[in-house]
Amino acid sequence: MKYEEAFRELETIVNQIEDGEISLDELSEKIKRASHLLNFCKSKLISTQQDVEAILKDLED
Amino acid sequence: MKYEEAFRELETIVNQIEDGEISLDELSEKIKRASHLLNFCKSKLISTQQDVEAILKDLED
Amino acid sequence: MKYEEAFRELETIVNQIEDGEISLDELSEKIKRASHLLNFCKSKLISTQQDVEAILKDLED
Amino acid sequence: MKYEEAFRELETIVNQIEDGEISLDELSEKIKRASHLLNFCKSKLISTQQDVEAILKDLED
Amino acid sequence: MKYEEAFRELETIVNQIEDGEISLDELSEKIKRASHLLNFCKSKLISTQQDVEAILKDLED
Amino acid sequence: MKYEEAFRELETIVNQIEDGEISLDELSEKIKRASHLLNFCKSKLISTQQDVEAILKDLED
Amino acid sequence: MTENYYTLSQITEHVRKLISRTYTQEYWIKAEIAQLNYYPKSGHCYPDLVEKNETGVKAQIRGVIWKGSYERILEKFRNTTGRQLTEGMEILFKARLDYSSSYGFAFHISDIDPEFSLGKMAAEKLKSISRLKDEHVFFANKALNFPFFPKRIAIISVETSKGFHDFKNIVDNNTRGYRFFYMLFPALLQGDEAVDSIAFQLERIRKVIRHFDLVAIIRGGGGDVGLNCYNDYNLARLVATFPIPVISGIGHSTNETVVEMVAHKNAITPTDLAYFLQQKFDNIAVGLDRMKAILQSVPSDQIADSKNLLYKLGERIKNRQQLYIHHKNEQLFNAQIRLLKYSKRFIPHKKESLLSKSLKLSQLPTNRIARNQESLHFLSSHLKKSSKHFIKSIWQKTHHTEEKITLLDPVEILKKGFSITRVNGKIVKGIKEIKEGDLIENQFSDGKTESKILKISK
Repeated sequence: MKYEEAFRELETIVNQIEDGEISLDELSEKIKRASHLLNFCKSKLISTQQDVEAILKDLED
Repeated sequence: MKYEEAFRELETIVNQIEDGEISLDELSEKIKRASHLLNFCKSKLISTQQDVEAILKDLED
Repeated sequence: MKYEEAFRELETIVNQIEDGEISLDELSEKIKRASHLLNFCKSKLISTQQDVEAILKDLED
Repeated sequence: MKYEEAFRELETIVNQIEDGEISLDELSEKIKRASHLLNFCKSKLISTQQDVEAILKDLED
Repeated sequence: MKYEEAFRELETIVNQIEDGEISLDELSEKIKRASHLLNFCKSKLISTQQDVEAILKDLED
Repeated sequence: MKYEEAFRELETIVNQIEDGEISLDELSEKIKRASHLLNFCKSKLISTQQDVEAILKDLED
Repeated sequence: MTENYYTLSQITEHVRKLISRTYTQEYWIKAEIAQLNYYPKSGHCYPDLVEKNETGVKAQIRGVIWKGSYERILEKFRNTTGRQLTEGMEILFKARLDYSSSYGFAFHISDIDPEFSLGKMAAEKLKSISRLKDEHVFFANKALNFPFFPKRIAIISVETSKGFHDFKNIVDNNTRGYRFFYMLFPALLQGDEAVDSIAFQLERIRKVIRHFDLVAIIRGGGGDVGLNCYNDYNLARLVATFPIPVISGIGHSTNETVVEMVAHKNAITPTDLAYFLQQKFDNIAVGLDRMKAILQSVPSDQIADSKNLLYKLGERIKNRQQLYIHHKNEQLFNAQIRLLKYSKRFIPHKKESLLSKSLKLSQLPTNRIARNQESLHFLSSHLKKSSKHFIKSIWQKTHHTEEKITLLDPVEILKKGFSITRVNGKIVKGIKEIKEGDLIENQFSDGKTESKILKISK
């Protein structure tokens, strides 16, 4: 999965919850999903950040 | 590749990053590319400078 | 080649460089050409000068 | 060639040289021509002067 | 030719020479002509003088 | 020729001569004529040639 | 038969006495002399005196002038008027009326007033002048051109007259040798007969007029008597209208006569007339001499001037050709100087512009490369900054989302003391959905409970 897709799905879930469109019964399920997506994004972000920093470091030389 | 093209592409990438027009998924790739272009331009400049200096040195004699 | 053509071409190149109309990629080529033209003009000037001086010397006597 | 034509041509050449209206390529040729015209005019002037003096000498008798 | 015509032609030539209206090429020819006219006028004057003197001599008797 | 005509013609010629109106070419011819007229006029002043017989005859008619 | 009668002598005697008693003195009387009746032998004169009007004789009476009176009266009359007593003349005379038995009435004239006749003559003269003027002939002869060469002269004179003699003397013996041609047309020159005589000769001259240049009327030595003929209208008219000029030389001391007035010229005396003509010749001779002098000098001068002009022209040719050639030489020299000057300048000038190009060429590329390096460096640093910023902003978004999820998680809500009530597994959102005695399930953050509804209150 791509970061952008993940982040968009995450945003969609947050919006649905905020708007009260989700029943209490589904809620915990959604939250679980969101939590999973968030973790995915974070790890993606971290790895990207590491890559970029490495490249930019080379650049300065 | 020509210096001018490389420079223009480099400029484009910098602008895209600045304007947030690219996705995180592309970022490292883009920066890699930018780094490559930068190095290309640098070396091109140096070689041109050397050439020119050589020519002009002949001229002055 | 004629002196005037050479000089005009030289002038054109100098103007182009001055106005930034030349890409870096062409630069060394153009300068090589300009250098060539410059040398051509110089030698032409010198040989003409010799001719002229010879003729004028006859005249002055 | 007539004196007046020669003189006019000479003057034209001198004016062209003065005004920088001729190319370097033509210069030595032009000066050679001018030199030739000058000599032609001189000798014509001298011979005319001699003729005229001879005629006028007859007149005084 | 008449004296008056000859004299006028002579005058014209002198004026032309004076005003620089004749070319050097014509000069010796013109002066030859002038010399001829001058001699013509002189002899005409002398013969007229003789005629006039003869007539006036008759008158006094 | 009538006396007055002769005198007037003489006067005309003399005036022309006096005013320098006569060209040198005409001069001797004019003076010849003037001389003739002058002699004619002078002789008329001291001559007597009148035909009395003719008058007497006319008177009788 | 009538017995009472007188003898003729008785009557005439009576008349004579009457007259002599009545006309005791002399009177001044005006009358015309009809006939002079002068008798040279006796020396007496018996003029018939008349007064005329338009129709004829109005009155007539005889006059008597005795010899002694006549001579005295006539001398005085002639001296004053220059005239004889003539028939037709009106006079003012002093007379006594006399009656003689044998001769009848007569005026014994003792005096004649010459002043009266003089006035009469003057009046007649004025009349002639005004008439000639009225007829536009008074100036006719004067208007003629005087002959340029008055050589042929028709002379009206008398062979024996002193005037004619004087004239001839001057004209024939002039020192300059002029020759005039003249012909005498003899005529009476004074007295009343002169009018016809002169007129006759003028007519003769008219016949041969082509032979003559002018007419001269010459009279001399006759004194001032008998000149009234020259005031005669007819004679004056003839002279005025004569086709060639008439000159008068009548020679008198009295006033100018009408003939003299209308003549082309009045020379006064014959001598003057001769000199006048001679003067005309003189003028011509002087003119001829002057012209001869001009002829002798001017053409020679003209020739001399022409020679001089010619000489000057020759000199000018010599000088001008020298100037001309000198000028050409100068032109050539100038051209040469300029050729040298500008030819020498030409190449250094070209070198200069070449040098300026060369200078530019050595500077411009270095500048250019330096500029490129700068912009490359700028881009590089920009790239770093933007990349870091990019990642940072994504981190921010992620953190924000994480916070939201945390807040929305129900577990977190339950932890704060809330619980979820269910009836038959269904979440209860209000008390309407339950009734007393229902079995409900309560879920807490850390477990579940089951309980029964005892009472519902609102």
